[in-house]
Amino acid sequence: SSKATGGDGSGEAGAGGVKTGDGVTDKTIPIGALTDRTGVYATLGKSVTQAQQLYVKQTNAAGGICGRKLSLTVRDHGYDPQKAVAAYTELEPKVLGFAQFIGSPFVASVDQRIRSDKALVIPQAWSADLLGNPYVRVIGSTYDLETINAIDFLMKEKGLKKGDKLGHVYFEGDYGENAVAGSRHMAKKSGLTVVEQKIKPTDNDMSAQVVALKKAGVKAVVISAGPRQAASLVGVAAASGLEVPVIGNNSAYAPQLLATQAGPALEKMYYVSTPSLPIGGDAEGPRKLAKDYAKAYPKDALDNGVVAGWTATDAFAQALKRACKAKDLTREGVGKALLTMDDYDSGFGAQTFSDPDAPTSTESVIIRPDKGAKGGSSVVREAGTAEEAKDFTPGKD
Amino acid sequence: MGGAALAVRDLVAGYGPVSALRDVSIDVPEGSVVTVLGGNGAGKSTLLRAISRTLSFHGGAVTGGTMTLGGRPFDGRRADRAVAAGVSQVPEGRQVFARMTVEDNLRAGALGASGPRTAKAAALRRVHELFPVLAERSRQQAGLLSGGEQQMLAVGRALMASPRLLLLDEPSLGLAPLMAARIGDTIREINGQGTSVLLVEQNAALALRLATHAYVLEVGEVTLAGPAAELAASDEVRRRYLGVVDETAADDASRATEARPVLSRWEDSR
Amino acid sequence: MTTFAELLLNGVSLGSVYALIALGFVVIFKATEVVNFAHASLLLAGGYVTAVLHDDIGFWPALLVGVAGAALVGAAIEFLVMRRYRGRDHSVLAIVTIGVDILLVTELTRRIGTDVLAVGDPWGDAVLTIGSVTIAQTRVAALIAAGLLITAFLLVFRHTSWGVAMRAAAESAETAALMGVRLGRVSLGAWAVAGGLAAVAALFLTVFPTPGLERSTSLAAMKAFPAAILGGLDSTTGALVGGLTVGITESLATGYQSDLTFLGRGLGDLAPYLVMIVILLVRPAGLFGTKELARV
Amino acid sequence: MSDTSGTTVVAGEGTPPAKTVRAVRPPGPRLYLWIAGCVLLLALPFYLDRFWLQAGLFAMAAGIGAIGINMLTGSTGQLSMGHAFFLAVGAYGYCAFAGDGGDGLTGLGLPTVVAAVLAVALAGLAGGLFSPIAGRLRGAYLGIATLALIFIGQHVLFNAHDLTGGFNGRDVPPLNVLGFSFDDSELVIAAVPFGSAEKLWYAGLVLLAGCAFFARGVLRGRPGRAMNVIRDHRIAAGVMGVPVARYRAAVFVLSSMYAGLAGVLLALVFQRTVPDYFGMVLSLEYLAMIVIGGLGSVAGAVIGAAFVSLLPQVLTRYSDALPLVAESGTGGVAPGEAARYLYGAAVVAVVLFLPGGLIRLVTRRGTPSKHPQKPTPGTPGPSGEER
Amino acid sequence: MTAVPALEVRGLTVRFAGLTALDAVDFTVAPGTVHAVIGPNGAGKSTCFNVLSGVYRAASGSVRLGTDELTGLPPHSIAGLGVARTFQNLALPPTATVADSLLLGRHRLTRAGFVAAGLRLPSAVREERRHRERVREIAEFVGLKDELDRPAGSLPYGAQKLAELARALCMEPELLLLDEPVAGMTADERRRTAAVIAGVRDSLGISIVLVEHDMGVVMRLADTVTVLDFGRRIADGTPAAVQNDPAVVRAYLGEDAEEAS
Ligand SMILES: Nc1ncnc2c1ncn2[C@@H]1O[C@H](COP(=O)(O)OP(=O)(O)OP(=O)(O)O)[C@@H](O)[C@H]1O
Ligand SMILES: Nc1ncnc2c1ncn2[C@@H]1O[C@H](COP(=O)(O)OP(=O)(O)OP(=O)(O)O)[C@@H](O)[C@H]1O
Ligand SMILES: [Mg+2]
Ligand SMILES: [Mg+2]
Repeated sequence: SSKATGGDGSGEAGAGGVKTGDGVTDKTIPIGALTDRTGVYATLGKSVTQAQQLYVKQTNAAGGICGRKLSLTVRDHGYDPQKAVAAYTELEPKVLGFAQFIGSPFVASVDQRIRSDKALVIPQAWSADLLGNPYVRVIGSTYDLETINAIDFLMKEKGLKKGDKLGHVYFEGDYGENAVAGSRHMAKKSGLTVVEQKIKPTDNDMSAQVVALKKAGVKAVVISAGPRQAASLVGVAAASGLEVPVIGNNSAYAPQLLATQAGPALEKMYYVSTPSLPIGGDAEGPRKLAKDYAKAYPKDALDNGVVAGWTATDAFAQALKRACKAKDLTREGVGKALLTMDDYDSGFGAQTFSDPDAPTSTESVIIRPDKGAKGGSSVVREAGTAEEAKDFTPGKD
Repeated sequence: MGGAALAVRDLVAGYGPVSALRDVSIDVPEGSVVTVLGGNGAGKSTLLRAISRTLSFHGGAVTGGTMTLGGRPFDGRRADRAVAAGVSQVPEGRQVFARMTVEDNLRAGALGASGPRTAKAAALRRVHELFPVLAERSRQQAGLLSGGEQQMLAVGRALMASPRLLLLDEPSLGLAPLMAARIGDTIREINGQGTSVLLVEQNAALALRLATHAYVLEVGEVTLAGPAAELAASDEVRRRYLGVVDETAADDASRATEARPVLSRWEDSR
Repeated sequence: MTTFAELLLNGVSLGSVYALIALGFVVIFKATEVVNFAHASLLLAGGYVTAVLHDDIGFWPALLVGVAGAALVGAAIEFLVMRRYRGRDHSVLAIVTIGVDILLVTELTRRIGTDVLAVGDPWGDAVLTIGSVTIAQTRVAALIAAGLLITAFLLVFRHTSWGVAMRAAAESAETAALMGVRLGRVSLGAWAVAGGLAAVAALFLTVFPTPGLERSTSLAAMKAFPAAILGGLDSTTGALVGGLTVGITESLATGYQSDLTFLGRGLGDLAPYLVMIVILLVRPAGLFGTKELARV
Repeated sequence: MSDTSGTTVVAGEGTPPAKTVRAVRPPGPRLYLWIAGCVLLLALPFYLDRFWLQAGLFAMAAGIGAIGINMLTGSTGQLSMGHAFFLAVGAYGYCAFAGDGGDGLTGLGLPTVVAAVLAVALAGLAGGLFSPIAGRLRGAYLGIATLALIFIGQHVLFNAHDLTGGFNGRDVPPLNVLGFSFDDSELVIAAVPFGSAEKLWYAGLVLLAGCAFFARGVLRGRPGRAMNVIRDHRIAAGVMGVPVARYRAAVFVLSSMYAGLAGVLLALVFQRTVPDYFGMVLSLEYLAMIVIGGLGSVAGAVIGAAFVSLLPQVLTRYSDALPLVAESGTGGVAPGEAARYLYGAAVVAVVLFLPGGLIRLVTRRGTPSKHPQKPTPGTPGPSGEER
Repeated sequence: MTAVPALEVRGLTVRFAGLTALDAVDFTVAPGTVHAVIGPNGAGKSTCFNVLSGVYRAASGSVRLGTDELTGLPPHSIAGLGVARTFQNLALPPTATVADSLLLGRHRLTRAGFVAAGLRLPSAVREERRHRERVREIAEFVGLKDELDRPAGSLPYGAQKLAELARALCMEPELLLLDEPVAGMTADERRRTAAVIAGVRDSLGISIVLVEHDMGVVMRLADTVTVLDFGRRIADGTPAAVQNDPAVVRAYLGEDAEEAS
C-alpha cells in the first residue's frame, strides 16, 4: 500500500546541511493559507491573501529564504467548517505551516491536531481563545486587550468617567464576545456600567440598538462588529441625537465607508482601536507596503487586512530565517526559532514571540477615519498599553 | 361568433411507448354536434387532448396526421393558440381551480376570449342562468363544491370563452339525471347558436340523442362511424353503450357473480 | 414610553422594507408555487445596478435601470432555468433556485468585492422628528413605497386578468393552458415583477441607516421568509402585515434585549421566527393565506 | 445480500419506495459488481490519504442524514428545512453525554456508545417536541416553520455556553467500543498507520449500511405505504385507517433520529463541534441532496449526499486547476469562486436534466408515468395538495 | 360468521358557513343490505359519507354502527371499526402500483410498525406475505389481477374506480360506502361493476351504502333507498316506491328519467 509507513524523510539533512521535512525540499518551502474568499469574512480574506501573495512574490524575487523559494498554497473555505477542516487536512501533510487561517472556531476545531502536528499556525483572528496552544500564534493584541485600550482612550481623552454607562454593541461569536470580556474587565476596574447589545452579522440596521442605548443613557459606545454595523450605528446615533464618541475594534472599520452617507458622521465621532499602525501611516514600512500593494492590486482598497496578512507572512519568514541559521527547517525548528523572536517589528508595531501563551503584543493604536489620509485613517494616539491591560490575562477573565 | 368545422385526418398519438390513437380521422362539420363513444381507455380523452394541444402535459405527443379548423391548418403547437382560435374544452374530471373561488374560475374561463367586456358579462349571465347554484356560491372555493356542482362549474367555465368549437369530455359525469338532461339542453342550445360541438360521453343515450354524427373508438381506432340515429340502432352500440333493458340486468348481474370467483371471508388466523 | 414609540416606529419602518422583499416572494409563489431562494440574488442584482450607475446618470434614472435590470435578471432565470424543468414538483424547483442563487451571488459578490457602494439616494441621513421620536426619511419613503406597491398589486391581482391567470397557472398548468393562459408569459412576468420589486427593496436596504450596498446585503432576504409565511405565502396583504410584524418584533426584541437577558442576548433575529411559529400553530396557512381544502 | 448492504453508492438496483413483486434474480454480473464494490470500500482506508477518507466520512454522515430527510420529505411529503438543528442535537448531545466535564462544560461522562445512542434518542425527542407543528403543517409552510428550528438552534448553541461551549464549540470525545478507541492513537495494520479517519471509516460504513437497510425496510413495508399515501392523498390516508398526524409526527421523529445519528458521526469526524456548521446552508444542502439524488429513494439519498458533500471539496481541492481561474489581483475569478460557480451550475444542471435525480442514471427500470392519467379532480392533486 | 352491525343515522346535521348541507337526516341500514342514497347534486350525499367516515364533523345528530358512536371519532378510528369507502373523485395515488394501493387497504389489519418493518422481523415478513395473498384474491375478484404491478395512474378511469373499490374491500369492512362507483363507465362496464358489488353483498354479507346517479344501477342493487334534497330527506323506501314518488321525480329524476340511464 502506498500509505505503508516507510522513511518519510523527516529530519533528514538537505541542501546546505539544513534539516528539512514536512514538505520542505531543497527548492521550496511550502506554506499554507486557509482563507475565506467567498464567505462572511471574504473582505478580510481577500486583503490578507493578496498581501501574502505579494510578500511571497517579493521574497522569492529577492532570492527566497535559505536558498529556497516560498510557495503559498491557498484554500478558500468560504467560512464553512467542513471545508475548513477538510482544507486543513489536505494541506497539513504538505506544508510547513500556515501563514493564514481565518475563522477562530475552525482553528479551535483543529486545535488538538495542530498540537500533535506541531505546524505553526498564524490565525487572522484575534480572539483570546486561541491563546494557549504553542503552535497557534496570534500576532498583535487580542480583541479584549484592544477593547481595554479603546476604553482607556475614551476615559483619558473623551471624557468617559467612573460611574458612567458605556454601550457595547458586539457580534455573536468569538470576536464580539472576546471584546466584551475586555469591556467587562474595564468596567470592573474603572467603575463603568456596560450596556450590552448583541447583534448578528446579518443585522445591518442599528436603529433599534441606538434607541436602546439612548434609553440607557450611555456616554460612549464601543462597537465590536463589522464596518457596516459601525457605519450604521454612528450614522443613526448622529442623526437621532446620541452624540457620544464611538470606538470600534480593528475589524469594525473599512476605509470604503468614507464614501458612503455615514462618512461625515464617522469622521466626526468615530475612533478605531487597532493592534498595528494603519497602512496609511507615515513610517517607512507602511509607506512601502501601501505603494507596492497599490501597484500589484490597483483595483483593491488598502485596509488593515493587508497589514495583517503582510505582518503574518513576514513573521513567518523571519522565523524561517532564524531556523535556517540554526540549520533546522523542520516544524520543531521553526517553532524554536519563533520563540527567540522577542524584538520583532515588521514596521507596523513591535511584537514579542517569546511567550507562547500570550499575544505578541498588548498595545493598540487609536486611529480615526480620515478622508484625507492614505488608507482612510490617521493616528490619534500612538501605540500604547492601558494600565488596566497590564494585569489582564487574555481569555482568563 | 359562429362555429368552425374541424377535420382530423390520420391522427396518431401516444404516451411515450404507449400508443393511444392510430390513424384516427374525424369530421366535425360546421355547426354540428358530433359524439365519440368508446370504452375505458379507448382514447377518447386522448383525442380531445390532441385537439386542444394538452397532450404534452400528460407526457404524450401527436406523432402524425393533420388537422384543420374552419378550413385552415390547425397545427399550432401551444394550447393557448388553440384557445385563441376558438377551441374551448371541458376537461375530463372537471379540473376546476380548487383553491380559487367559483367567480374566479369563471373569470379564468374568459381569459382566452377576445370579445369585449359586454360579451363576457353576457356569457356570465348565461352561465348563472343555466346553473343558478354557481351564482349562489360565487365566493366559495371551487374545491369545496359538490362533485356535480364542480362539473357544472367546469361546463360553465368553458362556455365563458364563447367558443367556436366546444370539446366536451364527459360533461354529464356525476350529474343527477335532471341536471344531465339540462346539460343536454344546453349543448343543443349552444349548438343552435352556431358553435360546433365534439362530445365524448359515457351517457351514450344522451349523446346519441344530441349528436348528428357519431364515431365509435376502440383501442385507439375508429371502428364505427355514421349518422347518430343509425348508430343508435345498431346492435353493437345498443349492447355495449346503451345498456340492456332493465329486466335482464338482474339476471346479468347474478350470472356474472356466478361466473367470477366468489370472495371468501377473511378469517384472521391469529 | 417614547422609547416604546420609537422602537415601534422603527419596527414599522424596518418592516416596510421586509414587506417589500416578502412581496417579491409572494408574487412568485402565487404564480408558480415555488419558494424562491434566489430572491436574495435578485436583491443584490438590483441594488448593484443602481449603485453602479447613480454616479453617471443620476439617482432616479439609475433606480429605474436597476429595477429594469433586476426584472431582466428575474426574467432570465425564468427563461433559462425554470422553464426548462419538465417535472412537476415544486420543491425540486425550489432547489433549482438555490443553485441559481449560488451562481448569481458568487458573481455579484465578486463584482462588488470589498466595496461598500452608496446608491446616491436623495434622502441622505435626514430624519423626521415627531415629538421626541425620530425616524429616517428613507424609512418614510420605504413605508410609502411599500404601501403603494402592495396596494397596487392587491388591485392588480384582484381586478385584472393577470392575477387570475397567475393563480390559475399556479394551481394547474394544464387547465390554465386550456383557458388560454400563456403559461410562459405568466411566469416570466411574475419573475420579472419579483425582480423589479427586489430592486426597490434593495434600494431601501442600502440607504441610511445602513451604509450602502455590499456583499452581505442579500442576507436580509432571509428576514422575508417569516414575513411571507406568517402573512400567508399567497397573499399580498399578508406580505405587508407579515413584514410589519417581523419588523416590529425584531425592533422590540432588540430594543428591550437588556430586559430579556434570561433568554440569551441577540434575540432580534430569533423573535420573528417565534412569533411565526405561534401564528402558524393557530393558523396553519398564515394570517391571510388560502386555507387548505379538506373535502373529498 | 442485496438488501443487507447500505453501500448503495454502487447499488445497481433502484429503490422504488413502492415495492414491485419481482422474481428472484439469478446471481449474475450484478452480484460480482456488488462484491467488488464492497471489497473496494473495505480496502480504501489502506490507500486513500486522510483528506479523502475524511471527505468520504462526511459523505457517509450526510448519507445517513439524507436518508432520514428523504423519508420525511421524499416519501411523506413533509418539507423540512430545519434538519441542521437535529444534526446539532445529535452532535452536541453526544458531546454532552460522553464528555467528562474536563473542559469545564457540562458532561455526564457516560460510555461513548451509550452516549451515541442517547444522543440519537435526544434528537428523536427534539423531533417529537416539534410534532404539534410537524403534524399540522404542510409544504412550504412546514418548510419555513422548521427554519425557525435553525434559528432557535443557533441561538442556543451560541448562548448556552455551559452546554455547547458557545461560539468555539466543544471537543468531541472519541468513540470507544468495548475498549477499542476510534481516536488518533496509532494502530498499524499491514504497515498502514490507522488514525481516527481510517478507523471511523469502518464505523461509518456499518452505520450507513444499517441505516439504509432499516430505511428500505420501512419504505417497502407497511409504514412506507402509509407515508406515501399521506404524501399523495392525505384525506384518503385517514380514511384508510392511517392516523395521519401521528404518522407525520412519527416520521418526523424518525428522520430527526437519522439526523441525530448523522450528527454524532459528523462530530466524531470533526473531533470538535462548532455552531457555525449547523446553519441554514447545511439544511438546504440536505434538501439539495435528496432532490439531486432522487426523492423518496434510499439509494438516491446516498448518491445525492455523496454528490453534494464531495463536489465542493473536490472543487476546492483542485480549485487552482479549474478553468477560468485568474491570477489573484487581476480582478478575475478566484479559485474559490470558480468552485462555487461550478457547484451552483452542477446543482441546476442535475436537477433540470435529470428530473428524477441521479438515481435515474443508476437504475434502468422503466419510468412509470409521473402524470396521473386522471388527476383527482376537485381535491388538489399531489402537487396541489402537498404544497 | 359474526353478525354485521346495523348503521343508524339519527338527526344528522352538518353546516358550513351559511349553508346547511345536511339537515336532521335519519336513515337505517339493515345488516347485509345495500342501501342507496340518492338526490340532486349538492344534496349532501357525499357530505353524509364524509361524516360517516370521519372527514367532516357533524354539528349535531348521531351515527351508530352497532354500539359504536361514530360522530366525533377521527377517520382512522372509524376505519378501525370496519368502515371503508371509495371516493367520488378518485383518491388513488397515481404513481403507486395497484398492489401497493391495495396493501394500503390492509393497513388497519396489519401491525408491522417502523421497527418491525425496518428490521424485517420475521413477524413482519410473515404478515406481509399473508396479506399479499389476500390482496391477490381480492384483485382477482374485481378483475384487476393482471394490473397489480402497474402504476394506478396509467390505468383507464374505469379500472381506477375498480381499484378503489378493491382497496376498500381490502379493509375487510363491515360497512362499505360507495360514492358513485360507476360514474364514467360505459354501460358494459357498469354492468360488470354492479355485478361485483352484488357479489360483495352476497359473499361477504356486509352492509353497503351506495351513492349513485345511475338509476339503473340503483334499481338493480338497492334494497332500500333514501332520497335527499337540499340536505333533507324527502323520501325513503323501496326502490320502486321511491322511483314513483312525485317529490323525487320533481326534484331529481325529471320527467323523462328512463331515457337518461
Ligand atoms: N398519462 C398517460 N400515460 C400513459 N398512458 C396513458 C396516459 N393517459 C392515458 N394513457 C393510455 O392511453 C390510452 C387512452 O386513454 P384515454 O384516457 O384517451 O382513454 P378514454 O377513452 O378517455 O378512457 P376513459 O373512458 O377512461 O376516459 C389508455 O390505454 C391509457 O392507459
Ligand atoms: N367543506 C365544505 N365547505 C363548504 N361547503 C361544502 C363543503 N363540503 C360540501 N359543501 C357544500 O355542501 C353541499 C353538499 O355537498 P355534497 O358534496 O354532499 O353534495 P352531493 O350530494 O354529494 O352532490 P353530488 O351529487 O354533486 O356529488 C354542496 O352544496 C357543497 O357545495
Ligand atoms: Mg377519458
Ligand atoms: Mg357527491
